[in-house]
Formats: sequence, C-alpha cells, structure tokens
Amino acid sequence: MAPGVDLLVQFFPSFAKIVLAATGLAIIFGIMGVINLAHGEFIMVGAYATTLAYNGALGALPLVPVDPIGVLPGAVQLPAAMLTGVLVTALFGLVVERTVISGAVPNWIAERTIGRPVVKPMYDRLLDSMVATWGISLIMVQLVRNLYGNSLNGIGIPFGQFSYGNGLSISTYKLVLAGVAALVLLLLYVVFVRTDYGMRARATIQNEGMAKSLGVDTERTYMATFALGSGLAGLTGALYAPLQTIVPGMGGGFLVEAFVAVVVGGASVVVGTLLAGGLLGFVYALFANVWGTFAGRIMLLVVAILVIRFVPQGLSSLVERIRDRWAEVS
Amino acid sequence: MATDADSAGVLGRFVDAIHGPNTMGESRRFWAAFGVVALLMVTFPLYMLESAVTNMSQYLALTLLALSLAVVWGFTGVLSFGQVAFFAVAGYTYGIVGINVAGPLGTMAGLFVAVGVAALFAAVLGYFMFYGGVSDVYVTIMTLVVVLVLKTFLDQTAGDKWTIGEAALGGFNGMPGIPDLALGIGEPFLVFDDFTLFYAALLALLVTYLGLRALLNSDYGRVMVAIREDEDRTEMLGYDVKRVKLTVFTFGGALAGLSGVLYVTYFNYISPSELSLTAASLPVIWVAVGGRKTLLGPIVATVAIERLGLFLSVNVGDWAFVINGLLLLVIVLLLPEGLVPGLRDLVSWIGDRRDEGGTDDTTEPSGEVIE
Amino acid sequence: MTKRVDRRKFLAGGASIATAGLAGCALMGGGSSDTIKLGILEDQSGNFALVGSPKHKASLLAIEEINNDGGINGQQIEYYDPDPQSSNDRYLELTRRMVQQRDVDALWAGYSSATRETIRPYIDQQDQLYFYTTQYEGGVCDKNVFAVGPTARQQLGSVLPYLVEEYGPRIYTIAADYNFGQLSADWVKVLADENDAEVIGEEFIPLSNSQFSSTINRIQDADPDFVMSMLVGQNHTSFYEQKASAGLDIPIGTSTAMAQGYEHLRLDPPAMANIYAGVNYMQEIPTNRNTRDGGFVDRYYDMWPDAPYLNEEAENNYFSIYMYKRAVEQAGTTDQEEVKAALESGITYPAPEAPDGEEIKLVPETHHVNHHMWVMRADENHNVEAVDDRVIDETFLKDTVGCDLTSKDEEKQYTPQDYYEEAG
Amino acid sequence: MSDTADGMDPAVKQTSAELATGVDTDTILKTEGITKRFGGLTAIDDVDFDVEAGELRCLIGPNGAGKSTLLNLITGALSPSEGEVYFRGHDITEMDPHERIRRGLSIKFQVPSVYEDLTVRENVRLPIQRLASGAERDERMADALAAAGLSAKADVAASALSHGEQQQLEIGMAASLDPDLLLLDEPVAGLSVDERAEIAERITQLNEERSIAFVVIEHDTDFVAEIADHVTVLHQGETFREGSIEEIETDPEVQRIYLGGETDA
Repeated sequence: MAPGVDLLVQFFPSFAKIVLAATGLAIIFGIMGVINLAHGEFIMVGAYATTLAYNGALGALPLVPVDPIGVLPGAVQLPAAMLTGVLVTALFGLVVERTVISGAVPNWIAERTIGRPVVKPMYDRLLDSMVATWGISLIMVQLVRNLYGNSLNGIGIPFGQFSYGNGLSISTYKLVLAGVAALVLLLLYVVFVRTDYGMRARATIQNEGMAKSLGVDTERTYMATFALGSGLAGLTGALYAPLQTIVPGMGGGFLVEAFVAVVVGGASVVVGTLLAGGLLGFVYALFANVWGTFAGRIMLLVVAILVIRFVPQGLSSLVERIRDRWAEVS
Repeated sequence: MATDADSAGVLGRFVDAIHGPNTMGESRRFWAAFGVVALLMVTFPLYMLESAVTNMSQYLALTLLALSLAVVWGFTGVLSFGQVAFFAVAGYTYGIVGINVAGPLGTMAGLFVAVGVAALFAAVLGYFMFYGGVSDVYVTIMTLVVVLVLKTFLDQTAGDKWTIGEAALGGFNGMPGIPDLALGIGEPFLVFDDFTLFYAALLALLVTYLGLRALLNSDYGRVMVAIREDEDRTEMLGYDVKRVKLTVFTFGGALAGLSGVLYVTYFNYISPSELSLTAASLPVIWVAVGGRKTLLGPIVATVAIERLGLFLSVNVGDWAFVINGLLLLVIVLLLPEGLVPGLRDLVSWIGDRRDEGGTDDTTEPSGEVIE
Repeated sequence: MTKRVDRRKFLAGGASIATAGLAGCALMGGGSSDTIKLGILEDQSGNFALVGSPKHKASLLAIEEINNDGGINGQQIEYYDPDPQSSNDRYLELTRRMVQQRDVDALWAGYSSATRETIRPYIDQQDQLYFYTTQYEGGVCDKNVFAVGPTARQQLGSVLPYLVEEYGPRIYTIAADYNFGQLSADWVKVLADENDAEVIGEEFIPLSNSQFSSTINRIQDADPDFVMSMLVGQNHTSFYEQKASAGLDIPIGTSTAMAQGYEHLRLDPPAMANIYAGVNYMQEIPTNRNTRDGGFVDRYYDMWPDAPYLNEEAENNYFSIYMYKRAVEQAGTTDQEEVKAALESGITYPAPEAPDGEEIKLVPETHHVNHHMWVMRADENHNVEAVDDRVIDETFLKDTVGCDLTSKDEEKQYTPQDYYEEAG
Repeated sequence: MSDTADGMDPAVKQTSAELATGVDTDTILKTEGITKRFGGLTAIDDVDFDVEAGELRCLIGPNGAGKSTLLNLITGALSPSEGEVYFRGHDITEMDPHERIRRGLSIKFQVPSVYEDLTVRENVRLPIQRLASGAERDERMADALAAAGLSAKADVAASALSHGEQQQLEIGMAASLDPDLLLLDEPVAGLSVDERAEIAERITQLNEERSIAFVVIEHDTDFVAEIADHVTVLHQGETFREGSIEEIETDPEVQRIYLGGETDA
C-alpha cells in the first residue's frame, strides 16, 4: 500500500479529534474572552448524557413514563441519544453561564438580600475565568464520580470497518467523524455569516462598546455563545462516547488538543480551527505513523510551541495576510 | 564606638526597604501579628505532632513555588503555568547531582546546580518567548505546553538508557533515593530532615518574603509593577521591558527551583506527576485565591489549601474535591482580588464602622481603599 | 470562649488557619492500645478510583470478617482509611500520619508503582511493615515491603506460553510508555526466548494517548500471530473498542486488561473478544472458594451490594490481611519485627484464587507470593472462561538475582537488566 | 536597575555624530521613504518627514490619514514595511522603543496613559528614577510635579485625577525624561477651553524654555494655530502639504480634504 493513502486515512481521525475538541472552546474564548478550563468536563457531560440516554437511564427519571430512546427504532437510537447529549450539555452550559460566568443568578439573589451585586461577570477576564472554571471542573469530575460511579458501560462503535487493502483497515466511524467535523465548521461559518446571532457575535468581538451602543444586547449574545460552545462540547462528547471509555476524567484527554488548537488557530474561529486541525492532525498522523505514538504526541506539542513563537497571532492571521496580499496584487 | 548608630542605620534602611506601596502590611499592628505568627511557627514543633511538622515543611517549601508565581504573575503580569517545570527540573537536577556525588558536598553542589539549571531553563524559555514577541495569554499557553512536553518526555524515561551516572531518571515511577540536603565537608555536620528541614524551609520562606518585600519596593520593583499595569507606557519611559520580564522570569525560575529542591529533599523522591495538568494549575490556584498582588496571600493560601486538602481527604472522603472546587469558585466570584486583600478590606470596613460609632448602616465596604 | 478568640487571632495572622486545623486533628489522637491498628490507603477518588475502590472494599470485608470471628488473638482490628485521592503527595502525607500519629501495626497502600516508590523511602526509614498488593513489574526486594501481587513475569509467564502454543510464535507487543509497560515488554522478550517465539514488533504508547488508529494500522502491517498488550489506564482502554471496530481480530494476551478494570463488563461486546488475561484472580475464577454459595464473591457483594466488580488486587488485599492475621497469631504479638519474622517463616493461606486443598505461599526470601495463575479468555459476548491454570513461582528475585531477605536486608528494586546481567 | 544612568550613552552620541554626514545637523528627526502596510491597507506611503531641533510642528489630517501610525513608526511601537527613521543623524529603524527613548525621544499617548493605581508622585518617579538618584531625584521629581501643575495632588491616586489633569501628568512624565523631541498624540482631545489653554501654555513653555522640539497631532485647528510654527498635513498615508499655519489654513485643497474627511468620519 502506498504510504500516502495510509497517511491520508490516518489523518482523518486526528483532524476530527482536534477540530471537534477545539470548536466549543474556540467560540467561547474568541467571543467572550473566557477561557473555559472545564471544557473537557463539558465534553464529559455530553458523553455521559449520551451514554446514559442510550443505556435507558432516561426511563429511570421520575417524570418519564417509558424510556424514550428505547421505544425508538434501533437505527435512530444512537443519534437520538447523541442529540440528548448535545441538548443536556447546552442546557448545563446555560446554567453555568448564568450562575458563574455572568454571575446573574447570585447577583439577582444578592440584590434582593443585601441590596447590591456581589459578582463581576467573567467576560474578558481571561485569568479569573480560568480559575473559576478550574473550580467547576474539579467539582464536576468528582460529582459525576459520586453520582454514577467510576465508569459507565460503553456504547458499541457503529458502522463496522473500512478496509483499504493489504490487510489494513480502520473503523468507518472514525472517517465519518472527520466528515462531521468539516460539517460543523461549515455550519458555524454559515451561523456567523448569515444569522443575526452571528452578526451580533462578530460585532461584539470587534468592539463590545460599539456593539452595545448600536443596540446589541451583548449579555444575550454572551449567553447564547456560551450555550452554543457548550452544545458543541456536548456534541464532541456524544460523538466520542462510542470510541472512548466513559469515565469521569475522560475530558482531560481532550483539553490539551483543544487548547493547542485554539492557540495555533488564532482569532478566527472557523478558519483558525480548520487550519489548526489540518496542520496538527497532519503532524500527528505523520509522526505517529512513521515513528510511533510517542513521536506523534511530542511533535504535536513542539509544532504548537513553534507556531506560537513564530506566528503568535495564529494560523488564521497568516490567511488574512495572504488574502490582503492578494487584494493588493489584484 | 559608632556601631550602635550604624546598626540602627542599617536596621532603619532595612525597615525602609521593605515598606512601600507595592506590598501590604505597614502598620505596627501588622508587624505585631507577623511577630506572633512567626513565633508560633518557630515553636510549631513544640506543640504539634511530628507528622504535622514534617507536613508543614512540605507546605513551606511549596510557598516558595507560590511566591515565584506571585513575582512573575502578580507583580510583573506574566501568567506562567511553567513554574512547576522549573520546580521539577531543579528537583531532578538535585537528585542527579546528589545521587552521583556522595556526601554533603554533593548535596550542597546539587542545591546550587539545581537552582542554576532551573534559572537557566527559565532564561532560555523566557528569551525564546519575550524576545520572540510572545505575550499575554500566549505566554500562559506556551508555558503550559512546555510543561506537557516535559511530562510526556519524562514519563517514558524508565529504561536504562535514561541513567545519568548512578541516577536513573526512572520514568513515570520517578527517581527514588534522593539524599537529604546536608552541610559539611566529608562528614555532614547538619543534615536537613524532619525538624531541621522544617526550620530550613521556614528560614528560606522568611528570607524570601522579606527579600521580596525589599525587591518590590525598590526602583526595580516599581518598574515591575509598572510593566504589569501598562507595558507600552513603561517601554515608552525608556525601560527595556523585554529584559525586565526576562530577568524576573529567570529569577522566578530560580525561586521555583529552590522550592523544588526543598520539596524533593522532603520526599527523597521526584516523579513526573509534579508536571501533571493538575500540578501545573495548583500554583495558579494558590496565588489567585490568596491574592496575586500580595506576597502574604499566596503564602497563606498555599498552606491553607494544601492543609485543607489533607483535612478533607481524611475526614470527608469522596466529596473532598467537590468542596475544594466550591471554595475556589466562591472565592474567585466574591473576592476577585483574593482572600488576603478581601480580608484586609473587611477588616478596614469593620474598623471604619467602629470608628463611626457603628450607627451608620449605609457604609459600603470600600473595595478600592488602597493597594 | 478563649479558644474562639485565639482562632480569630490566628485568622488575622494569616498563615495559621492551617495551625488551627492541625490542632483540631491532633486532639483526636490514636485509638486504644488493646486493638490492632491497620492503615488502609486505597484510592476512593481521582484517576485510580476505578481500580482502587475494590481494594478498599475487600480490605474492609476481610477486617469485618476477622472482627466478627473474634479478632486476632482476641484483639479487634481498628482501621484507618483516609482517601489518598490518587495523589502521590497525599500518599506520603497520609503514610506519615498513619505511622506517626496512628502508629499502625501494618499498612496497605497504593495502586501504582509510582505511589509505592513515593512512600518506600519513608517506609524504610521507619521500618514500617507494608503490603503492596498490585500486580506489578516485579523486582522489589525490600525487608519492609511484602509485594504480594503477581509480578509481570508470573502473569506473562502464564498467558504467553499458552498463546504461543495455540497461535504461533510471532508476537507484537504494545505497552504503556512508562516503567511498568517497558519492563513488561522486556519480560515478553525474555519469555519469548524461553518459549522459542520472537517479538516482531513493539510500540510504546504514552499514557495520555487515546487514539489508536495508527497503532492498529502498524499491527495490521506486521501481521503477528498474537499481540501482547500491557496497556494501562482509562485512555488506553479505548484501544480495545477501537481495534474491534477497525476489524483487528488477532488474539491478544494481556496482564492488565479485564482483571483490574473489568473492561469485559464495561465495554460493549465484542471489544474484548479473544482476549486472554494472565491473572491470579478475577471475579470469574472457577474455584469453589470463590464461586460457591457463601463464597468470596457472595460475601463481597453481601457487604457491598452496589460494588461494580471484585478485581485482582481486591483479592490480594483480602488474602494478605488474612496472612497478616496468621503471622500475628504465630508471633503472638503485633511487634512489627516479630510479625515480619513470622511472615518470613513460610506463611500460607487458602486464598480464593487457589482450588480446594491448595494454599498459596508467601516466599520467605523475597516477600512475594507463588500464585495460582489462570489464563482467562473472553468470548464474543464477553463471557469469561478459564482455559489454563497452574501455580507459577516467583523465580526472578529468588533464583536469578538471589534476593534473600531472610539472610540479607535489602531495600532495592531489580529490573530485567539485572536478569540479562545475571544470565550473562 | 543596572542600566539606570545610560540614558545618554556617550558612545551613542559619538556614533550619531559620525553618522551625521549628509544629514543636516539641525534636523533632529528624519524619515526616509517610510511606508507601513497593514495587509492590503497602506497606512503610510513613502513619507519623508523632517523635524528641526527646537521646532514645534503640528501634524494634522482627517481621520485615517495615518497620523498615529506615523508617530508609532517614529517611536518604534510599529516597525515600517519600508524606509528608515533617523534620529539626531542616527539610523534608529531597527531599535526597540526604549532605546529610542533613551536617545532623547519621548511620547504622550492618545488615550491618557498613566498608572492609575499609583499616586501622582509615583507616576512621576518612574521616568525619573532611571535618570537620577538621591537628592537629585527628589529635586527633579519636585520640578516635574510643579511643571505639571500637580504639586498639590502629589499623593492622590492617578485614577482620581480629572481627564485634563491626567493629560498634564502624562505630558509631565514625558517631559521629565529630558527629551530632545516630544511627540504628543491629541493632547487636548475631550478637554474644556480652560484646560486647553493650560496645555497650550505648558507646551509652548517647554518648547521655549527647554528648547524641546515637538510633534503634535491635533484635530483642533484653533489649537494648532495657537501653538504651531509649522504644519504638516497627512492625507491617505501621504504628505499632502507642508507649510506655515497661514499657508495651510488658506489652502483650498486642504479645506476640501478636511471637510471631506470630516463628513466621512
């Protein structure tokens, strides 16, 4: 088998993982100036909700008469469970945003008891938001462990395998994930360019004060952004639930890739994540394939260091520079 | 003889040197309380069990790590996740030298070489970043990635090819058999273990604390704070901001290294788990919770959080992390400047109310008193 | 009242919040002296909770059984079981506390080798009697440490010859990229030599890795007769699901999967199909002591009805507490040196892993156990059955490097490097 | 710090003298063909900009003309895409900002940029502590406070000053570096008439008494008329006109672009 084909096939899963791990974090970081250190745990929530729904745990809830997933035809059970995972995580994100990130709930209570707000919103407070979300992550991991034990029974990986000759094969699902990752980026592009929310969000990134004075309800934009980012984390958890072991600490495995990709990608969420996923995915696939997994991981990190050092604004700034150069020439 | 006057002069100059707007604690009351706490710490072994004393030496060693971050982040504005890297590099270096060179000379050499290597590592990394135009949050992420690279590398150094002289790096399982720090030539006349290590760590903390107070209130300290407040303005006043940042980062690396050496002499052991994501975030937590623009805050928070962790693990079991996280969250939300400045504001608020006869209920806590 | 004022002063002073806490703890003090005090440090939270929690539960089962049965020499057992939270730093703090404050008569502590190495210098400084019960890379020869779990050589020595016999001599090794994995991979080579097989490929996987497509790919490329897997931890568990879904159906021998983290129950079949584990114990071991009504499994789940699994290390904790009981009874005292001497007199115990009529033996010279080893195979539906079993002696320390703690006190860990050196 | 006293490194003076060949020694600042592109946008296009020693020059132009960019190229906050900057005859194009400052440049930013958490005295101390110590330092600090008109508020936190006072403080800090050339970016934006007069007086005073050369960016043509000898008009990144204030004020082309620029903004 030509090593080229092999490398290409190996590239897809790395690309998918990096892109899916990073998008939720990138959106929240880019638009709100909040670094969510609990991002991995949001992914974990998505995976747990998906797995629990798939295993029929929804039926065990007090208000649900039958297991709603269980009565569905087999083929849509997994997608339905995954959708549950996305929604639960988005909802969870909304709760975190209201209680911690914006401080709206504690402030509402405080204003009615001691007569003044007590919490300053975490927007654009990168470092404080890091510490606060680190606290959330500590709580979540152990809370989930206390509630659901040390692990959940897994979901089988759908779609079987894809053989590409010479006894080599790969799980088809992993290739599907690369497609999903590309689709997610495309949808985000549409959301940012075509929808009212997208316009508001971009206006808020450019200049919060200006956006406010133009009547953009920045608080609502932030709320929606955090929910969207959380939902994307939930989607990642849902999609990886069949592939990973479902344990409370599973989010840690996504966090590093996510951070590295966001920094390597730079300011533009869609273009940046795409390029970071492309570059880092390629580097990992190449080195893991030829020299083994250790080389793959180390080189992924080393390339990240080099990009931060030599293109501190991220890969998306390179694209802008090239685009501008083109505009100049033509 | 004029010695009396001279020493008063020296003392006076010292007192001047450690006071100023960049550090907290000016009043007589503060120094009285400081004296009481210092006395309590010095006599700590008299009224505490041995395990409490030895555990305390561990916490005291870690306060130096917290202070190294306070200097770099709290006073110069460079948030580094890499302090544990300098800490661990120094720990490993001390281990390698101490295991290879027998006797107290080896451990003393180990101390200096280790702190030096940590400082050198910080200097190289700092040069790479600051002179390469890396700034703000990118410094933070870059230092975190460096820690992860170091950990991934050290985890797999188990085999015999990773042996330096007599000292095996030991991979994930770590490097055991690191000797206690000892003074002397040939035969050691003072070995730092248990109680002596406690006093060594206490002394190191005291000297570091007073030294940092002097530094921060010096001209140089004022420039550091100026850089934290406004980097561009400071550059435009003619200060070489990159060089100051590099110097402070290197110094922070050395201090983290000293912390690492004390820490490994306590454990007689070091492993890559000191470089885990959790370990890398801990100094940030200590400093943020205690109050990053203070020196006392990180010290108090380090000891309190570590001690609380032990307390919870003994008494609460599996809810320990949840409680830990909640506390952290509450402090960050309600006291964004940190625990110690928050307490100080509270004390001055209560003081104000008392001065006003306690009748005026409308007094707002004045968060912006002074820093 | 005075106390409250003091505390407030402490708070004002800052650093002594901790002091106040410590004072509170110090007052609680140790228990009465007519009990036997055991320290049980096993992870109930953090990364190792999955495997540590059964150890904790089985220890408590043994203690409760012994106490209900009249204790040891008429003395009840009192135990201390704080949670080390999978953190090595915390292990050392708690070990110091167990020794200095609680004055424990014996200590069980730790899952990983890194934990053991963290506390071992202190254990040796204090000459504390210490049981390390995890299956591990082997080689610890230490007068204070009783490493009663099976070693890599024992585990691999049971499963590797069986697979060579069944499937052929070409082996591909994948192992976690750290001490345990690297040393285990060395043992695979040693055992391959002994069994006329060869290792045709070897890959080490960082512990943080959970993507295995390139690994699977390389295995398919090499096309071995079977794979030896010494993967460790939750990230690595994903390998089994991913290889099944990629259609990699080569048999796999392992010393790590199933018996500790019960992957055959947690993962969706057929992820673990055709996997052979070399173990001294897992819940499914078909011995009468283990599976009969009122047997070990029943007693465990009677006490812990919600427990997910009874794993290899849990049994090691269980039988070693009973071995300790026998040693104390023989010595007639809890004096640690005398108990160690009693343990070095050839203590045996009818552990659940051994068939009726057989007792496993603690080897006096090495402080290791000659285990009854099983080869357990999982099928398509994750049903586990025993395909082979026999007693395998711990030979590396005893015969190869000549560790003899009855005549010479040592405190070190030997590696397969020493094997090669000894072998010439 | 170790580099406390090297604000006026003798070696530097010598080099600048050596390099002075071909450059009019009275010219303190000179840019040659300086160009700055941000991607496709050319903010400054091939500008030659000279300032004589002791001169008081105003730099005007509509929004987006490139005035602040030019200032940033001179201080080194930005590096040019093409062209060179000479200061006192020496090529400073590749220098870090602090090195240029140490050679006698100084700047006041557009947005008042003082250390808000520090007191006024501490603010003033920062530039001076690098240049002097002991009694001399105290003296210079007192002078700088007096020159900024803020002696009475020396121990007030800078955040408590009015906008105008912050502008004065910043000019005072910039002037206390003892520069040969002081760059002011919109020193009177958002100030009241009285405050403007105060600032104008301060500027002319520094210019006349200490013969500091000035480059002042300003929108307000009245203010420009009050202080400037010589005006440069930038438009779309290029030098559009240069001349005395009367010439510029009456130039119909300038009025056209200015009005156009104003309506665009």
